[in-house]
Amino acid sequence: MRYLPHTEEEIQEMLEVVGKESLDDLFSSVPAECRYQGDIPIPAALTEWQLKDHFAALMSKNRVNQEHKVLIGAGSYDHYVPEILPSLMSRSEFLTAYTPYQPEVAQGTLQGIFEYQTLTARLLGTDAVNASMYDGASALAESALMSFRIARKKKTVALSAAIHPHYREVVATYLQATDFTIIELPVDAEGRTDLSSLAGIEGLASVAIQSPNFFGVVEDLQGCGEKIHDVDALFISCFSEALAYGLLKSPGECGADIICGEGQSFGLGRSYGGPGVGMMGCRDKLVRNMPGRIVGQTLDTKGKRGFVLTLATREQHIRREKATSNICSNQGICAMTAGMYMATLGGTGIRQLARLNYDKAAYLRSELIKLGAKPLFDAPVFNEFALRFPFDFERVREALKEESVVAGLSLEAYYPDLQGAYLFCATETLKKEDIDRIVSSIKKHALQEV
Amino acid sequence: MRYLPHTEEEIQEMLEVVGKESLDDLFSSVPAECRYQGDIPIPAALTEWQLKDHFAALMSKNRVNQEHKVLIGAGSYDHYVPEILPSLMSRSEFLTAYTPYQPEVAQGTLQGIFEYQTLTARLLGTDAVNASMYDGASALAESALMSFRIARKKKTVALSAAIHPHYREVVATYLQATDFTIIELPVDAEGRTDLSSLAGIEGLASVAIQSPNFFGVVEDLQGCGEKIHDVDALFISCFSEALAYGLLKSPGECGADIICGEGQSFGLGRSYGGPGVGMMGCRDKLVRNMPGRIVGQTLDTKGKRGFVLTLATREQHIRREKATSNICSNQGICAMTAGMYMATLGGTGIRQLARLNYDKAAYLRSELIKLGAKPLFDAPVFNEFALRFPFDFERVREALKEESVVAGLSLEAYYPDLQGAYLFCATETLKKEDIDRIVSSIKKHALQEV
Amino acid sequence: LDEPLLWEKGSKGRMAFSMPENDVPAAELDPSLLGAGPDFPDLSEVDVVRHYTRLSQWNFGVDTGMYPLGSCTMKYNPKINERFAAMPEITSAHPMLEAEDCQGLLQLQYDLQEELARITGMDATTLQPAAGAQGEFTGMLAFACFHKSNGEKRSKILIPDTAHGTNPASASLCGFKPVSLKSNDTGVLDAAEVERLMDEDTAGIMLTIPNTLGIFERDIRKIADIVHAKGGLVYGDGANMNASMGMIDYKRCGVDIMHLNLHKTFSTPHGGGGPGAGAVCAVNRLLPFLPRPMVIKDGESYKLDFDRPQSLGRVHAFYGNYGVLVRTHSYIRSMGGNGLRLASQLAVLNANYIKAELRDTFHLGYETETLHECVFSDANQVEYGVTTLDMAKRLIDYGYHPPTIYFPLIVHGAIMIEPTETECKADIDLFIGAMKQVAQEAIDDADLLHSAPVNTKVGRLDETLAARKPCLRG
Amino acid sequence: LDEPLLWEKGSKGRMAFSMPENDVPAAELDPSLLGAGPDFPDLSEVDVVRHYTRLSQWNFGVDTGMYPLGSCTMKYNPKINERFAAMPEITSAHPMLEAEDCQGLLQLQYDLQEELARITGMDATTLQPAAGAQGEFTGMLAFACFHKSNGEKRSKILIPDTAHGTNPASASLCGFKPVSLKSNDTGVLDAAEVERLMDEDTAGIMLTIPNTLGIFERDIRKIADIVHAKGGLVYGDGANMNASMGMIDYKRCGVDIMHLNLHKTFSTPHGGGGPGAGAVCAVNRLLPFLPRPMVIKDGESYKLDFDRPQSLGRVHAFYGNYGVLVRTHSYIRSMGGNGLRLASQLAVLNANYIKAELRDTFHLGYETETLHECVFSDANQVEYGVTTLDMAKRLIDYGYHPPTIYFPLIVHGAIMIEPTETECKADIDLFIGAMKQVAQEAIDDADLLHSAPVNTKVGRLDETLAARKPCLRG
Repeated sequence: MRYLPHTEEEIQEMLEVVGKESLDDLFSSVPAECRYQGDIPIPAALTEWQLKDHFAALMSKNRVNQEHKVLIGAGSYDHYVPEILPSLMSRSEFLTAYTPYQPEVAQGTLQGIFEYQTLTARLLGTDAVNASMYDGASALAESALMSFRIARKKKTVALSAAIHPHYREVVATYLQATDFTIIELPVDAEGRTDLSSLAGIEGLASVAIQSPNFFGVVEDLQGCGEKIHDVDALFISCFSEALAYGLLKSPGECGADIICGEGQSFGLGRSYGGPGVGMMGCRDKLVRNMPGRIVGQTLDTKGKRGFVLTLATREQHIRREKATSNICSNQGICAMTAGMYMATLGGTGIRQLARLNYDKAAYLRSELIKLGAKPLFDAPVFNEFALRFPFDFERVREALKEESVVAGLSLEAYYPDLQGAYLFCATETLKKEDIDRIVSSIKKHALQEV
Repeated sequence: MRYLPHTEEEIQEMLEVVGKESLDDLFSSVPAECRYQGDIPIPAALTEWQLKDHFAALMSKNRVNQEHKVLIGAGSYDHYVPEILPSLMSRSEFLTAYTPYQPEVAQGTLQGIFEYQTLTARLLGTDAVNASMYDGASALAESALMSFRIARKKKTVALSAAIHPHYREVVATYLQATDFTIIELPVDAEGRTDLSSLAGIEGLASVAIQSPNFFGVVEDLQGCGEKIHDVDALFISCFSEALAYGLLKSPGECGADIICGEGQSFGLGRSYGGPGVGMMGCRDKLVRNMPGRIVGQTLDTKGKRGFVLTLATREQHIRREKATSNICSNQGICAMTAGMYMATLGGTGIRQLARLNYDKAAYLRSELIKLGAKPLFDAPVFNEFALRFPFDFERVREALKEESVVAGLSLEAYYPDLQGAYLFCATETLKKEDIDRIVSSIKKHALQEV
Repeated sequence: LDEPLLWEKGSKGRMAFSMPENDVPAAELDPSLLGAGPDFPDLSEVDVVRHYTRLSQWNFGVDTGMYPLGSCTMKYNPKINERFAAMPEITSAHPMLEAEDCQGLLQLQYDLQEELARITGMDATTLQPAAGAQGEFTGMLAFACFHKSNGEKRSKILIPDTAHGTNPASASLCGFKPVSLKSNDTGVLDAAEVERLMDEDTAGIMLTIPNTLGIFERDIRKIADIVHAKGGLVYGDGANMNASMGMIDYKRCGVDIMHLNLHKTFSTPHGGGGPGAGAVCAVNRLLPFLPRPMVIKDGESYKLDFDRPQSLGRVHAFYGNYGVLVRTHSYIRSMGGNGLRLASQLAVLNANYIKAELRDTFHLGYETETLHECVFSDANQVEYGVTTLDMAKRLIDYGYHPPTIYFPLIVHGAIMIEPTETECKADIDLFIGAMKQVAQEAIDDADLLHSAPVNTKVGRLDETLAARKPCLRG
Repeated sequence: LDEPLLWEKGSKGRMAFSMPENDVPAAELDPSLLGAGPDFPDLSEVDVVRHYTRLSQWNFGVDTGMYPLGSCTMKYNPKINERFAAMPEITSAHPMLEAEDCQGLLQLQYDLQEELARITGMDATTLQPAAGAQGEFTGMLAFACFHKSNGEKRSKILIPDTAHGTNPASASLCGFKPVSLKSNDTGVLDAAEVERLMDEDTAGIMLTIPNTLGIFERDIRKIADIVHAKGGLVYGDGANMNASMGMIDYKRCGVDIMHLNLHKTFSTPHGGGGPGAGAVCAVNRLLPFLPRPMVIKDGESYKLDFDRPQSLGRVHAFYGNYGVLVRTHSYIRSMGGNGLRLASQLAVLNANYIKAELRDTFHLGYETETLHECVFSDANQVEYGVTTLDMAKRLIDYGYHPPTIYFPLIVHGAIMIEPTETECKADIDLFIGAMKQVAQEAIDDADLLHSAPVNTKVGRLDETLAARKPCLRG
């Protein structure tokens, strides 16, 4: 057994020192009625080579694979991952380390996370960012909880209906056993959140807006901020596509108090939904209410700069049930990777790349409109957009799968009133020639259908 | 340009310090008649992503790929490569280091090579091993040259005709501009080298035998050693399949003076023939005649153990044209990898694995004999064997390619008198079920043909 | 080598990213939405590579050496598992593909659900929670849903004083008020004490098995019966599952729902703080409450089952940390059932061997038999003015990651050692030697320990300063 | 962390290898052939992983920091190239596949042959030589074959005193007697001196371009004409090609055949001593003599051409270090023609910048204009009892790999600096600062330099002891 170093002789020697007859004897403190019966019914160990065959066989069962153009975003984006990222992040000193409880032997992780915090804070236009949450959805839930801690007696959070439906589900899950209430804010004809009802809501602790929202629509965050602050609520700004802020005004700049979202776009694969990284930040004055680990700068005994986990008094191992949250392990190396991705792009690069994404989606959208598709909304979009076709698109979409294209996501399951509408996504990975080919394929199949 | 860090401003600043107007000006010492004319006619830079597409497209043109069972050895073997090998050897501290001229910052490479030397010496049963040659072929050529240096006035080397034909070609290349002569020793009916003519050869410096030889036949090295030493020649023992010595008597034990061969089997891919690693070793008393870098143990100023390149007086940067050879860069990281492979197997593992290879080839051979194939030779074989079929095998072989099998190597191109004979190889990567499937396929196609 | 912060490097206009050319027309953009662009440093590829290479060299990982961090199960992380997680079929998979398009991905989840249920003895598994603490939270929500389905809302929960810090936090997130249960002087819970505190307003109990002293709660069946009798549920914290595989059946122990830390017991790497994965296994009567969706098998095919009306809902945007699940499945299949049991047995052997060898040097909090870890304290050393922290830092200079310290709270100056099964006897002997030497140094030269570590990039860091004047970004 | 030698670890019966079960019958085996089996240590996977992880940490690579090793061109090695070399289509490819089964593999070789010819200005390329020195040997054999084809056997060869050590060794392997050519006091060859020594028994000349002082041989055309007029050939040592891409045309210089170190100019990693690759480019009249086989294009398909009756033969068992060729092709296509030229220009800029900044501190051997590297000496420091070696070792403590030292031989105490183009100005400025500080330390505190390095795993090692009492294995 290649992972188990013990030889028979060593086991005997050690048992002797311990004063036990057999390995089984080591468990004499476990009463018979608690013992596992028989062998674990899992097949015998596979060799490394059988395991490779096993995974190859398993993954060959996927009808859609890496050869396909999958024009879906909806919280999980197809961006190029520079080769240096996996190559560096797989360095075992990063990968096989624990949470940096012992800072003297973890300065690599700590500096890396401090840099992630800094670049993310700059991206989002805010003061402080934590060392990561699980994902965008739980980051939003934690943001709502955080707003209740700050707003004390107020017990309601308003969520835009244009927030990713899964994120809203997770918020509902997190709040279900509490006495907090969720109110949903409708989407207007432009595809932006309608905030006109805010004034009438009692005990409103916070309002959460996603931008770009689930439909790809860029919200008027500045305007939202003003309206939300007008009713004395906290402004939670959320996102699923972090890259947008390479181009758009940052949420912090627009007045957001708490900012949260998903950082998967930054150097992480889609990996069937995880691991990504939940980003979360806030203004300085709110930081002691923020959940999650935070790395801070300090000095060592000789006055040398170093980094440590800090503000631990917010955390569960100090405050137990009074903690800001129960989060402990987070998405450490994903955050490091996101930091590295931002460093790889740089200020110059992130702007170019975000622009490229903007332009690609605009091109795809305009080409589809030429086919007769009607956009659901007219407000500006980033990366994603929703539309309806003047023909039975579901059949066309099935036909396109045979051509290695997954053409958009049907919105019906998420918004029953949006029957027949599809959400499309285009990123820098989609070449013009791909778009042209796909569009002409859609045209061909649409015509055939008639 | 991601690999070129200079910004326009930096270039200007630096040019100013240097006192030049432009980048072009830096080349004012190159006369116009030597200047490159125009642009290098190579297409514009590809992005990382275009490059991936480029390589994918290129490699998709191979009709045979990793999905095929390729039953060919002949100097390049299909063995399992444990995942830890590429994972550790790709660590940039190993991969991006230079030859360890500065031992204080290269103890990793130096200790790793010292360990490679040691394990290889133990494998081959000899005293000293160098830090690697380019491949088995050039190692054999260098061994012949080494034997001439030792044997002084003697100018002839005898090579077994059962040595890999390419290795013999390389020896011929190395000796063509010298006054040394090569004599070829025939193969007997058993498939072993016929040494009966040795006594009659004038000025015989050395005799080289490969075992297992090109036909997979295990030579009687002990007997060869006695006969070669009887005529006062040096015994060069060569190999293309290093794994055989997990099972067989080592060449050193059998009296070989110089031992050389290919170590590709030890954790290196086939990679269309390279990089592999040339292994070369000899008895202690001959070591100052051995070419190539060698790592030795020594002490630092505080008496601590450390490793350095040593015996450099043999080498070209000290002795220039009087050097034992011109070899300088060798196959450093391949040697490290081979050392790591040996460590991964251990004494227990290498024996088991070698045995497994022996058994697999024996099984394939016996199954093919059941189909009527006639072995060319009856002596024991390791991994490989040659035989003829009682039907037109070339057509069967073509048909098998459609079933993702490359069934053996036609020997005719290498030994014109072996028309219709094929050399097969089976290693641990070939499962019994694969063998059974292939054998029954051969049977099917052979019958169809009739 | 020192290495500055990212923004202390670079030069405007450099770029390490391979930027594609824009092959489509530039689209119009409302200038009022346009930001100034984030202030990131511009770096070349070699800048980035050297930066992170140097950073990595300041870190200590399992591949560097022994990491006897109690309750964290820092076992060896097999390299081959990384390869599977990096398969392009997996990294490219969008989570909203239709089920018929990604049967392989679904089957892996389904198989892993089954495997974990079999290993624990439980009936069903959800893979959604992204970490152990989220697993606890999920379990606590299941408690709440269960009681709600009975028309109840219970307000308290029993939590032993040996519990992980996350337990009370997770419970209180679900509206339960933690009631602390004292362990007795043998380090375990008394059934009588549970009997005394358990009532019909108490949702149940959270037990760590074995507990954070490494001790198996010998009265667990009795305790479970008491809790069940009052309509409560038993939660199992499986962070210490590495003691148990193939040896302890959690369902037979009376556990109703439990989480597993896949990044502990199942060898996925910790990544300096994640991603982990906190699968939750439950008995059938709690199955209806597990998160939505679950992967189910429908004839020969697999699908996501959203039709779970009593489900506690979704805890993750998609299906959890799938990449971590891939590594877990790979590990389980590399070990096989018997290999997993042997792993737990050897983990327990290693811990008991260390305990036997060090018990004369360090004070042992409890004499009770332990499984995969053991807890010493600095009681023998305080007289020399040396604390657990000093000894931990000194161990760094010997090339070891320190054990978990000052936890569990019930052992003053605790030193909690969990070697795991992947350490060999020779390395454990070296560690024992180092521990003894540190203890000797405590007697001979306390200052040596006070000033440790000395061989690291930085010396002891001022954590008070960090918290008092937070500098959280550059 | 220290780490013992492999055989100082382990325990009989362990195994890190995943051994397949034998699914076929055990075959008979003649016991007289059976050995005892090699005496290797038995290790677990974690033993092996930690061993090599620790070893790696004692090494300095390009990813660690600046590596200004003159004539070695230690530029950044792009990670993406490693991925291509590791493609399973490539690593699994058997070298004896029929041409129609491996068109992709052949096309890559063909394309690279063309690319290298275009970059140098030459007509044809062989990719077979496994290293620079084997490239030189191949070139010298081509000389011999060329003269033989003219019915001649020439016995001498002209080699400048600035040549790499491998040049005379390669020539003498082919039966040529090296005749040393002195460079003049500006560091270049005089055409007159070549004229004096070149005769009809001399096979030709070996020139390094630019030479090992970093200087371009300004009389090269004249020298080539002299050599050609006497029926000789001109060999170009392309180790310093990083100065030249897109700037110097070797054919126009009069070079007949030359080698390239793909692991220098074309960014493939050095691997601590290999594998490299030593492609050889030639003009058409030497094409017939290049090694067998060559890849040729035949209509739309590619094949191996063995039908080369005048070929010098085979220098490699197969086609050279194919994996290195893959990385080279990847690099060339990532850079494009203009990128390659810019790389050479910036390499020359960097070297000249260092030269300008350090010329007041260190003695410069020659005032002549240089390209990609520059050669200082310790002449300004000897008066303080400090040598080039001392300064080189001290640089290690500053976090740099030392420059090439004591080469070329014509500069006493040479310090040969080649920064390459992948170093940025800021890092070069730091290096310049370190060099100046070392020079200052030479004045202030020579002992500091004598005892350097101090921050490494070992101090200065006794190389005499190693050679006097060789211990070459454990």
